This record gives sequence, structure tokens and C-alpha cells, in this order.
Amino acid sequence: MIDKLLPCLLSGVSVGGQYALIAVGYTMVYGILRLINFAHGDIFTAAGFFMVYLAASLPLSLSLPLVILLTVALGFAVERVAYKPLRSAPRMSVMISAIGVSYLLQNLMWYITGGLAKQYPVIPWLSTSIAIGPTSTKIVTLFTPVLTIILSVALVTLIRRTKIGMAMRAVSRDFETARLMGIKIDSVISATFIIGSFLAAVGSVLYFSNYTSVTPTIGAMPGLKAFVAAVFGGIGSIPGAVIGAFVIGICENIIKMLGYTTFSDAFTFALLIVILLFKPTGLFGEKISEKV
Amino acid sequence: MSHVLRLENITMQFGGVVAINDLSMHIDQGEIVALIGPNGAGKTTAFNCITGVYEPTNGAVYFNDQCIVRNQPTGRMKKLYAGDNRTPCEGPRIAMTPDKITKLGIARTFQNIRLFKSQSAFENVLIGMHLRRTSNPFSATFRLNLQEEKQMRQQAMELLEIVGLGAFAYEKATSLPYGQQRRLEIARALATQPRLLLLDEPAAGMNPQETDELGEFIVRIKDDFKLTVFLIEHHMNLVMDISDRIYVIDFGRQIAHGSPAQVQDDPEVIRAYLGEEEA
Amino acid sequence: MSLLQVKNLKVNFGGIEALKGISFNVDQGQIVTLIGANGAGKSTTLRAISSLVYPSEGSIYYEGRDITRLDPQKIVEMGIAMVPEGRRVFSNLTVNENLLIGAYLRKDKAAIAKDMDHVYDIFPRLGERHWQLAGTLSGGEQQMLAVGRGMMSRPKILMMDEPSLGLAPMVVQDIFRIIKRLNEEGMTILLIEQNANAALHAAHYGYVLETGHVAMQGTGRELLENRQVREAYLGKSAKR
Amino acid sequence: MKKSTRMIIGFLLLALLFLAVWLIERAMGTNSMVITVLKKGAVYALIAVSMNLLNGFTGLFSLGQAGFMLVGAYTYAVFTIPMAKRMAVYQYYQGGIIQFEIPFFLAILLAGVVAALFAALIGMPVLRLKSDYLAIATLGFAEIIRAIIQYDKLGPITNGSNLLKTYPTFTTVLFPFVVSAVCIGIILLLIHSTYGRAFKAIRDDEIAAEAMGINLFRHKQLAFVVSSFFAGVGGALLAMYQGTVQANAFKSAMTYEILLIVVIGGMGSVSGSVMASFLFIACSEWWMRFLDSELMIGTFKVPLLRSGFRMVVFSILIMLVVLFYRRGIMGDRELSFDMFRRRKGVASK
Amino acid sequence: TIKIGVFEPASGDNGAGGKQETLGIEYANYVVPTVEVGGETFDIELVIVDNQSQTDKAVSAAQSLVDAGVSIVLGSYGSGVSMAGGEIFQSAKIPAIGCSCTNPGVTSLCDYYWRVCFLDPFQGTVMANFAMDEKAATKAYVLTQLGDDYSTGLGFYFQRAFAALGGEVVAGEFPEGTSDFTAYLNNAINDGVQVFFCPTSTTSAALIIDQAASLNVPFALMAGDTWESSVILEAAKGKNVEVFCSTFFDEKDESSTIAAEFVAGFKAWMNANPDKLTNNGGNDIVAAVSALGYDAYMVAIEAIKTADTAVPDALTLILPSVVHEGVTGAISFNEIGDANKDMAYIKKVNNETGAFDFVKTQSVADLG
Ligand SMILES: Nc1ncnc2c1ncn2[C@@H]1O[C@H](COP(=O)(O)OP(=O)(O)OP(=O)(O)O)[C@@H](O)[C@H]1O
Ligand SMILES: Nc1ncnc2c1ncn2[C@@H]1O[C@H](COP(=O)(O)OP(=O)(O)OP(=O)(O)O)[C@@H](O)[C@H]1O
Ligand SMILES: [Mg+2]
Ligand SMILES: [Mg+2]
Repeated sequence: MIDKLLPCLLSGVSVGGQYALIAVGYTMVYGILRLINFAHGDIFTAAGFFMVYLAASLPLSLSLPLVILLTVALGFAVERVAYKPLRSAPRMSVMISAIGVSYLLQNLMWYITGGLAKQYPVIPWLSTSIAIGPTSTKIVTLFTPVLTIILSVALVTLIRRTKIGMAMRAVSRDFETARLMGIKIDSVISATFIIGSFLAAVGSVLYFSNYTSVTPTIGAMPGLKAFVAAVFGGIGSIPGAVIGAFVIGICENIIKMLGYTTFSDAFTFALLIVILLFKPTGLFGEKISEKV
Repeated sequence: MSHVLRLENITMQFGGVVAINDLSMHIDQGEIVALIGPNGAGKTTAFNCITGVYEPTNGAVYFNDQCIVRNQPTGRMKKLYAGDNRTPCEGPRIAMTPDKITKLGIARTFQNIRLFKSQSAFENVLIGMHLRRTSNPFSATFRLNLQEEKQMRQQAMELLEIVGLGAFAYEKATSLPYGQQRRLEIARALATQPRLLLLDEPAAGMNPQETDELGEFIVRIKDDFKLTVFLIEHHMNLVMDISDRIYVIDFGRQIAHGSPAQVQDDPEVIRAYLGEEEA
Repeated sequence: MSLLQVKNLKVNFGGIEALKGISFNVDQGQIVTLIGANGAGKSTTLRAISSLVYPSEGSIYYEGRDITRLDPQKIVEMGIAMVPEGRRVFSNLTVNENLLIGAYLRKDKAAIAKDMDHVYDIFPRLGERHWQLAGTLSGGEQQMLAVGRGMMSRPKILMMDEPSLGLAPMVVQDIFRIIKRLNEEGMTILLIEQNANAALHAAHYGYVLETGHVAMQGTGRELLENRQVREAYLGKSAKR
Repeated sequence: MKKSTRMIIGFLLLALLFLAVWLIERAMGTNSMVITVLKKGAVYALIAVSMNLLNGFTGLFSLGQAGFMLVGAYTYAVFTIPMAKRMAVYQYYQGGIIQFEIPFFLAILLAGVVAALFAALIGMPVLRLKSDYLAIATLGFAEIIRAIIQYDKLGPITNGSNLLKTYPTFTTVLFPFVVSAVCIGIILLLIHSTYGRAFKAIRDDEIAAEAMGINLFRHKQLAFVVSSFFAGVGGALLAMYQGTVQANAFKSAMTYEILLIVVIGGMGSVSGSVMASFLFIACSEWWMRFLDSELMIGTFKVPLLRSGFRMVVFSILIMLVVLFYRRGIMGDRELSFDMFRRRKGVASK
Repeated sequence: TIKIGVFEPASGDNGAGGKQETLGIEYANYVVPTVEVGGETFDIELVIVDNQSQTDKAVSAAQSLVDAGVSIVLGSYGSGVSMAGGEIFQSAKIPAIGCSCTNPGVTSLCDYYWRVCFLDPFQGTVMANFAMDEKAATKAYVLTQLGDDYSTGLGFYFQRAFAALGGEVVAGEFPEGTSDFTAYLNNAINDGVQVFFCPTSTTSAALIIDQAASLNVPFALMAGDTWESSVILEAAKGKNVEVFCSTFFDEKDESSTIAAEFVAGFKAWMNANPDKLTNNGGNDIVAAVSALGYDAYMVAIEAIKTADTAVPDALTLILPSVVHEGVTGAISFNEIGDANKDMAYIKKVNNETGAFDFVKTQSVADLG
């Protein structure tokens, strides 16, 4: 049993870590703009392609930071072009804009790459296989959850304890009053997107080191799962997103191990719905109790 | 001893915060009763307990001798429960939803105006009439209720005329000036054909002149519609002018009760609420 | 020269002219009040000064500088703070954080802490609840918080939009006392009030707004004694 | 103008429209691009309006539309495949276990009913959820439904992952037009009834709506079930249009597409949804096709044109519409006589 | 001019394969750009549309071919879209020739569809036999993609054949968009299978191969025609994993001169044109689907020549009797419209060179 369970848990934790990095990006943006940033998964994919193309001509030591830089720039640009003009528009329009950006990015990537799967470059240290008990895995599998947890603790501290974190929380509630306090809301929102995209870039490096091929739509599924994880944990809550991601990652793998492969995705959603029935705002979501 | 509204030992706790503490009161047919008290005393919370928005931690509410709310601390609240009245309310739990309570005949307005923003004044009132419909989705869709619909429209128009908004019937609710929005909220509440009307700070944001007019208006609709009115207000001129009785609460507890004159001179009320100058 | 000068200010909302050319001055160290019926354009005036809405015409001068259409945060930086209509506290922040965010542009930690104690001094109720999320405060408590938050930026001009809205009589008295006290401490105050009586009593100078333009002006006392003002805004209380 | 005369003119215009469509079909033949686009546009119009009823009018942010369409499409297809063809269609399942067929109009109705039943079941737990939580729960249900339909063990009924075919399809473009028009008409009637007003009240302010005596759950449930009924009917029509159905196509992307149409048309505008459907379909499937193939003008090769470019341009177009028409083509207004009159008034000024 | 419709995905899940198939057709058009009808020479113009690999989009794509007035249609990669398009072609009475769509339903449910490749039942049986004979397998894991008719169909036939031969099968299904296949691979390891049959799209294939390699799986991976792709080669290159696939054609097969000629010509044509090379995936390896596309085009030309007209009705009538010696073997149609093809090529990835090694051909006759 244990030799079956161990690899299963191992990949569960690793998958969970990957979802978590993406989920935190979702949750941050949602926490501030109340916007489901549908384009987040595509930014993640774009980071994968940046690496494929950059690593083809540059050494890793250069391409790695460049990838992160480009991804952050992309996230920033998406915010400025597609979301900023809609600050005062109805919420639904912003969300449609997000869907539009997601379409655009996917189609652009398809147009440019021709849709063929591209091999992700091997990052020596991360891609090395190591043996754990009866099974073997890549180092990245173990590295991902650790890094995820470190990054999310750092983020939580940033948001709870720092001035910019406080400003983010204020902006999330009321743009106008936040401006009255002297907060530059555009900078705060950009900062959020920069952090989110940074996490997506880091996530993409870890993800694709594990699953070495990049296609224009590859981000869609992890994106959706990460989003489910964010909702599961209570959207807007960073620890919630992380925990949700791990729960989903591990459950998914256990279900598959038990042979119910047809319903592994359906199960994820069913789990989410059951949780929501008991906790309508997710595990750690703040109750939307409006004072009447 | 048939009261229109009776609260029995209501306690409302939010975690450790006791917003209402063992509050009992009653209102009789045709009265205008005011509920006053410092900010945060628990007045709005009391309204919310009566209308089913919040479920009180302990206590019961009766409307025309029918129990509409009853609860006692259970589970986690048992330990946290801090009300004065340590003997929990007897009887099975009753928790009617706000819509049921409105249907029984209690209507309310809100401290922060909550009109249906995208709708016209007329439609706002029409929506208030929805709960008295006799049509079902099928008959309503296929216009088998033409007679009723016509009647509803007519009544809605009449209500608007009564509150003086006849001319603004087709204006968007949110484009009306503040004072008129308040009146519209009252018209909408009247549309539900209530027996008891709860008004939460109806004069907030009005200048003294408008406040005076509002006072007259409340008395008038009370008589015209054979209502009982329960009112929260901080404008003392208004309260003292129109109320038959006044309850004063502080920290969720009743500190005084009586006619306007009695309450006005109560030292406890002056200390906690009115302040020296006003007295 | 006045500290704040508003000249021929016009504001449009999609075709509707909310302000039709308003001019007034606020002198250093004064309490100036704007009164007027609902929808007269009082709030819009303050919002225009804070650059939350941009005027279509006219200009605003502060210490002689044209500040029309500057960014809102620049305006705050220059020392103009606003207590907005309807409280607008940050419901997901605690009372403490709400005050801290009022001091967002300030760097002097020690002084901020002192000012915070000062606010808690004035509003002991807030002190009791400093850990509570602002969204769960009662209406009046939120109003106190909004005023306290406005004070935290140590503005030269504090603009208050109906600060007494929904407050208990005693607290209304407190608010006006505090307004006077802040003014005595050197703060210039631009006050909007429905409670015209109290406002005019407190103010050095007042302007009466009617449907987007200034209908009358004068010292507080002059306006209080004006028959038109009494009839339109002061109600029975004044007639008594 | 009096209300009754307006109604008459409205019906006349509608009849005229039908006549025009019929004439086009006569002129171009049933097999032409215009007709194909008109067919799909009509089907999508119904689906978009049904989604608008939920998202735009009741304020329930639901992303389950594709799931209900899927249920409708499959119900229709499963019950109308001719007996003779079942062996070939259910090639992996010995002809399946459903060994009868029902008339196609009954099947369309049944499609709606089954989708509505699903909605009633699903609604019970999920309608308690708010905004985005509701969205993700409904999206999840759509995905679960898809997984179930694709489930191998259910193959004898659903044909598993394989597509269904050979059932009756449109013989004339008028059919989807008439069915859609009737359905949209019913939705319009509902929206303008006292129930419709209650829906809008819930959208604007749930707490106030409840305080006005509106039973939130029952009304939400009603909107959800009615919307799903028409989504099911729309699914059946879509199946007829496509000639084949496969669960695989009913992914969340399809829901997003419909949501796009709804928002581009204007949340809370039925006429907006209808217009946006036709525009969207024509644009994505017809007018812009040329962008996909290389084009030589003389010896000059137009740059950028190659496969995939159409979708890039299309998504840019969507972005532009969203950014510059924030509230959609129609906002929350409806196409009406007054509108034209006012337009004219403005123009003549 | 005579117009021939090319009904292929250029985007969506099967976009990459569709492009390769289109390349074969384009090359064929380059080789034979004209046809003689009634003594007059006509140019042949290809009308290419993108069906986006989706059945709901395929309808209007097919319709646009009909609108363009094509005489005959070639394609598509992917059976689902072919069936969806078939509806339209049928109602417009335009014949269509499938190149690589292997699902029986394409022709059996549509009177206007023919095809030049073999079918899933055959392919599945071939691979089951190969697993039994060559790999001495007694137990196999079959992994298919939920909702993908190609994948589940081929999996079904493999499973049936393998069981009929006395083998034991464990089945798994993965939802679209899955990236993590370790759970399935681990299950297979635990079940002690000798072969892992996973007829999937190339996207999933690359992931499966990579993860199988890092898990050091003790079994061979096997799949159908989709895996004959440079993506697979890239993924398996330098890794310790055995990969087999069955396909329609082998570019290194020297036995047929027509095929050898085609391979040489096609490579030269692609290499002369960077765009084409990109569409092929960046190298000049000849995909079997390109060869099938080429053949389908040639069959269409043959039909036009034989009928001596390009009127769709006439082509429909003549097609059942058309015979053609193609690069993928002799093509003639049975009464359902399928090519009488009885030979599959089995190839293995060479992990060192990163190319396909030809293993054997297997025909129905061999299977007995
Ligand atoms: N949802 C809630 N969660 C936590 N505390 C609450 C909640 N609602 C009310 N309270 C607390 O209960 C107390 C009473 O609030 P309430 O709104 O009833 O006051 P009020 O008497 O209406 O005051 P005001 O006159 O200012 O409107 C306040 O201290 C408030 O902070
Ligand atoms: N965002 C807006 N869009 C459209 N019209 C607006 C907007 N804000 C204000 N108005 C209109 O401008 C006019 C002036 O409004 P304003 O809020 O300044 O009045 P006020 O004097 O502050 O009234 P109150 O006493 O009700 O606060 C009103 O007619 C109002 O309807
Ligand atoms: Mg209150
Ligand atoms: Mg105002």
C-alpha cells in the first residue's frame, strides 16, 4: 500500500504546489479588483513560451530572469490596456475584458507558434531525477511545495503587515475613498498584477520543468484548477488558496490512484461544491455579511 | 393584552459583542413608537431581529400574538452567551425569513437607502406589490392576470401620489433627490400593505424644514393606512413631536421608556443620549 | 488672499449640469459652511475640489496655486483632506487601520501614533473598538471613524460632507465642538451640513447653494437671521 | 403611439422579417453561408437571451449554460435518432439501449424539460451561493454533467465520447427562427410580468428585495429553471443545426462565448442579445474567414494573413468593443420605437 | 478553374496534424496543378478552411466550402469534425474524401464520404497483435482521453482485440487538459503491465513520454497514427523509454517507387519554403497524414479525370469505382466508401537519433 501511496502523495503535493502558485495570483487580483482574471492562466502559458524562445538563444542564467521580467511586463501591460480603462465600468465588463484578453493571448500564441507543442528547455538542477524510496521523481517536485509555502508566507506578511498591503486592502473596497487617502490606486493595482505575474512566471518555470511541453492552451486546465483552488480556500484569502490547491492536488491523485480516472475532474468540482454548501464563501473566505 | 408587536428578552450577540441585551418591549395598534439611543446602541439591530435579517441569540418576537422569531443560544453561542437574562427563551426555534415576515404585515425602510437602483420610482413601488399577487409564473407570463396587473399599476400610482412623487413616477429611483428617495422607500414599504411600519432614520440627511414635513407626512399615512409605526430617529424635534411613546436603549439595554415628556427629562437619557444643551 | 478659492466652477454629469458656475472663498483659519437643499450640488463641489470629478469649466486655487484637475493624491499631499458623504470607511480594515490609512502619506511614525491617541481621546467609543472591522460598526460609529480618519492626514483644510448625518444629538454636539476645537487648533474647515442651524452657528461664513449656483452668502449670523434662509432651511426649530 | 398600435406594428415588422428570411432562403438555397449563419444566429439568440435572463435580469452569475445546452442537445439527439441508424451510431454499444424514437418537436420540448429538471436539482444546493461562488459552482456542474455524459458505462444511452448523428435536422431556416422567436417572446413576457420585476429587484438589491416580501430562493429557482429550459431547447436547436453532437464541444469556452454575446449585446437587454448573436456569429464564422488564408494582390503577398489570424483579429475586435462600449451595444435598454424617435430628435437638433 | 475544398483544422486540438495533412494536399496541388476535362485544361484551386477541430465550428466551415463552389472536399484530420462536415456535404451533395479520419462512422453514416486510410478496428487489432506477438504482453494498460472519440474508439478496438487474444486489460481515462500523468503511469507500474497503449493527441503524448521516462517505466508505450509526429521524437529523444506507433506510411520505405519519389519531392518542396517547414513542425520529416493528404488529392483528380467532369454529382457516382496507386498503397473503395487497405506500418522511436525506426508492416492477412 505504502509504495502505491507514496508516489501518489508525492505527485499530489507537487501538483498542489503548482496550482498554489497560480491560485495565489488569482486570489490576489480578485482580492483587490473583485475580478476573476481569466487571463492569468494564459500569462502563465506565455511565460512558458518566453522561456522556450529565450533559452533557444540565450544561456539559462540570462533567460531565466528575462522570462520573469517579460512575464511581469506582460501582466502589467494587460492590466493597463484591458482593465484600467474599465475602472468605473460595471463589473461584468471587466470580466468580459478578462475573457477577451485570455482569448487574445491564446490566439496570439497559437498564431505565432503554429500550435505545435514546444519542448521546454531542461533546467539542469530542477529537472534532475532523484530516487525516493521505491519511486523516483524530479527535484522540482519536491522543490515546488517548499517554494510555494515560502512565497505565500512572504505575501501574507506583505498584505497583513505592510503599508502597501494595507493600501491594497483599502483599494479593494473602495477606489474613490482610497484616492482620497492619497493612495495612488493605479500603482497599487499594478503592484498587484506585478506580484501575480511574478508568481505566474515562477510557477511556469517549476511547472514546465516538470511537464516539459508547452502549447498555447496548456495553461487553461491548471488555470481552472487553480481558480477552483482559490475559490475552495475562499477567494481573496492567500492561505486559503494555498491550502485549497494542496487539497485539490492530493485528492485528485488519490482518486486517480483508486482507479476512478473518468471522474477525477468531476470529483474536484464536486468536492468544491460540497465545501461551498457548508461554507458558502470557501474555507477561509470572509463572510460577505453586509450590514443592513 | 393583544399587542401588535412584542419583543421578549431579545439578545443579539455578534461573537463577543452584545448588540442587544435582553430587550423587551411592545407596541399597540395605532401608536407611533420611537426607538432612540446613542449610536451603536443596537437600534438597527433590533429592527433586523424583528424583520428576520438577523436571528437573535436569545428571545422571541410576536406579531399580533403570532410568534415570528424565537431562538435560544445553542452550540458555540451557549458558551459565549452573555445576555442579562440567563434563562434561555422557552419553546422551539422559529426563524421566519424576511419575506415571510413582510408577508405577515411588517414593512421597513433602511438606514442606508436601499432602492432598486436601475428601476423607476413606479417600478420600485410595483415590486413592493409583488408579494400580494395571486398570479403564478404561468398566468403572469401569459397575461392571464391582466385585471390584477391593472389594479397593481393603479394602486402604485396612487401611492406615489400620496407620497408626493406622482410627477417623478418614471424617473430612475437613484436620480431623485435624497429626501424624495426616502419618501419613495416609504411608498414602496406601503405597497406591501403592512400593518406595522418600521422606519429606520427616515429624516437622516434632511434639513430641518424637510424633517418637519416628514413628521406631518408620517402622521398622515399612519391615519390613512391604519398603521402602527415604529421609528428610529436622531432628530429629536421629530421624535418628540409625533411619538406616543419612546423607548431609549443604550448598549443594547433599555434605559428609559415613556411619553416624550417623561423621556426628555430622564437624567439617564440626558446623560447617555441627549446631552446637556438639549435638555 | 484666501487659502482656497473656487472660481466659476461648472460640473456636468452626462448632460446634466450639476454645478452651474460656483464661486466662493475659504480664508485661512475660518470655518466656512455650504448649505442647501438636497441635490443643490454641495457634495459635487467638494468632490471637484478633491479632483474626484473634473470640472468642465472654472478653476480652483489653493494658496494661490491652480489645483484644478491635479490628481486626488496630490491634493491630499498639499493638505486638503475630505470626510466623504456617507462615511465610506474601509469596511474590511479595522478601526485602527482605517485611522492609519488616513495618515497614508505621512512618514512621521511617532507623530502618527500621537495623533491616533488624540482621535481616540476625542472619540472614546472608537478606542473601545479599535480592533473591530469598520464594516460592523454602527452608523454613528462609522461617522466618527470617518472624521477621525480625515484628521489623521493633518490637513490644512478639512472638508466635511454632512458629518452629523445619523448621529445621536449628543454626538452631533460633540462633532460641532470638535469642529470648533480643530479650527481653534489652526485647521481651516469647509463644512457641508443639513443641520443648517448648528452649522451656521459654528461657521464664520456661509454660502447657500441652490440648484448649482450660490444663491446667498454672508457670515453665519447674517444668514441665520435671513428670513429666506429661515423659511427654507431652518424649519420649526428656528421659528420656535 | 398607443400601446396596441405599437404591438401591431411590432408584429408586422416581425412578420416582415420572417418573410425576408424566407425570401433569402428561396433566393440563395438552403445550402448557403447566409442561411447557415442565420440558422446559428437564431439558435444562439435564444441561448443568449436565456442566459441574459439569469445574468442580466436576475443578477445570478451563472456559468452553467453549456451544461444545460449539452443536456438539451443530447436529450434531443438520443430520442430522435431513427431506429434504422442506431446500430451504426452506437457502434461501440450494440445499438444502445434506447429502442424507440419520438417525434422531433416532442423531443425539443423534452430537451427543455430535462434541462429544467437538472436545473431544479442543481439549483437547490447552489442557488444559496453568491456571485462568483455561484459562477464557479455552476461551471463545475456543467463540467460534471459533461463528464457523466462521456462516461463509458453510460455509453448505451449517451454513446460515451462518440458523437450522435443522423437525427432530424433543420429543413428550413424558418424553423429555428420561429422556435427562437416564440421562446424569446415567452421570455420577454416573463420579464415584463410581475415576476420579471421581482427578478430585477433581486438583481439590484437582494436584501431590499427580501424585505419587500420576495422569496429569494423561489424566484431565483424560477429564473434558473426557466433559463435552463430555454437553454435546453437552444441545445436541441443547436444539435439540429450542427447535425452532429458531441459532448466535447460543450466546454466552458462555449459558455464564455455566450457570455461574451450577452455582454456585448448589453446585460439586461433582450434585443441587444439577439443582435449581438447574429453579429457575433456572422463575424466569427463568416465575414472574417478570409483572414485565415493567404492572399495575393497581384504579386504582393498581404502580410500576416495565415491560419489563426482570424481568431487574433476577432479577439482584438472583442476587446475593442468591450473597452469602448462598456455597457454593450444596447446597455440595458431595448430596441423600441421611442428610441428611434429620440435618435431622430437628437439628429435634427 | 476547378475548386477543391480542403476541410482541415488549423487551430484547436488537432491544428498541428491538420496543417501537416494540408501540406500534403498543397504539395499534391503543386505537383498536379491542372486537370484535363473534356479536352480542356483547368487550373485546380484549393479552397482551404479551418474547422478549428470543433464539431460546432465545423458546420460553418464546411458551409463556406459549399459556398465557394467546390467540386469535391478533402479532409479532415479528426473524425468528429469530418462527421459534422459530412452532414453539410451530404445535404449539398458534394463528395468528400477523408484522409486520416479513422472512425468507422465517417463513411458508414454518410453517403458522400469516402476515405483513403484504414479504420480504427483494424488499427486497434494490429496494435493488440503486435503487443501480444512482439512484446509478449499478457497485460496492457489502455489510457484514453475522455470525450475524444478518436482516442476512446481506438482504445476500444485495441481492448477488444487484446482481450480476444487472451490478454488482460486495465483501462484509464484522463480528462482533456491533463498535464500530470504520473498517477496513470504509477497505476500501470503497480498493475505490472507490459504495454501501455495510449492513443492520444500529440500534446498529451509529449507529457506522457516525458513522465514515463522520469518514472523509468518498465513497459513500452504504444499508440496509433497520431503519434507519428516530430513532437513525439523530440519528447523521446535522449530518454530511456520505448515508444511504438502504428501508421499509414513510412518515409523510409524504399519498396515503392511512387512513395520514394513523393518523399524526395515533398522534402525538397518544404525545404524551399520556410512557411511550409514551420507548418510541418520545423523539420522535413514526412508525416503519414501528409502522404494521405497527397493520396486523397490524387484520388480526387483521378475521379475528375474518369468522370471527365467536375460536377459533384458525377464525382459522387464515379468515386466508388476509382482505383489509384497511391504513395500509401493501392487505393480502391468498398461499398461503404472505405479504402481497401490492409497494411499498417509499425514504427519505433529511436531514442538516440530522434527519428522513427521502421519495425514491421502488419496486414490483416498476417493476423489471420
Ligand atoms: N453584523 C455585525 N457584526 C458585528 N457587529 C455588529 C454587526 N451588526 C451590528 N454590530 C454591532 O452592534 C452594535 C449595534 O449596531 P446598530 O447598527 O444596531 O446600532 P444603531 O443603534 O442602529 O446605531 P446608529 O444610530 O448609529 O445607526 C454596534 O456596536 C455594531 O458594531
Ligand atoms: N455621479 C453622478 N452622476 C449623475 N448625476 C449626479 C452624480 N452625482 C451627482 N449628480 C447630480 O448632481 C446634482 C448635485 O448632487 P450633489 O450630490 O452634489 O448634491 P448635494 O447638494 O450634496 O445633495 P445632498 O444633500 O443630497 O447630499 C444632483 O442633481 C445629483 O443628482
Ligand atoms: Mg442604525
Ligand atoms: Mg451631498
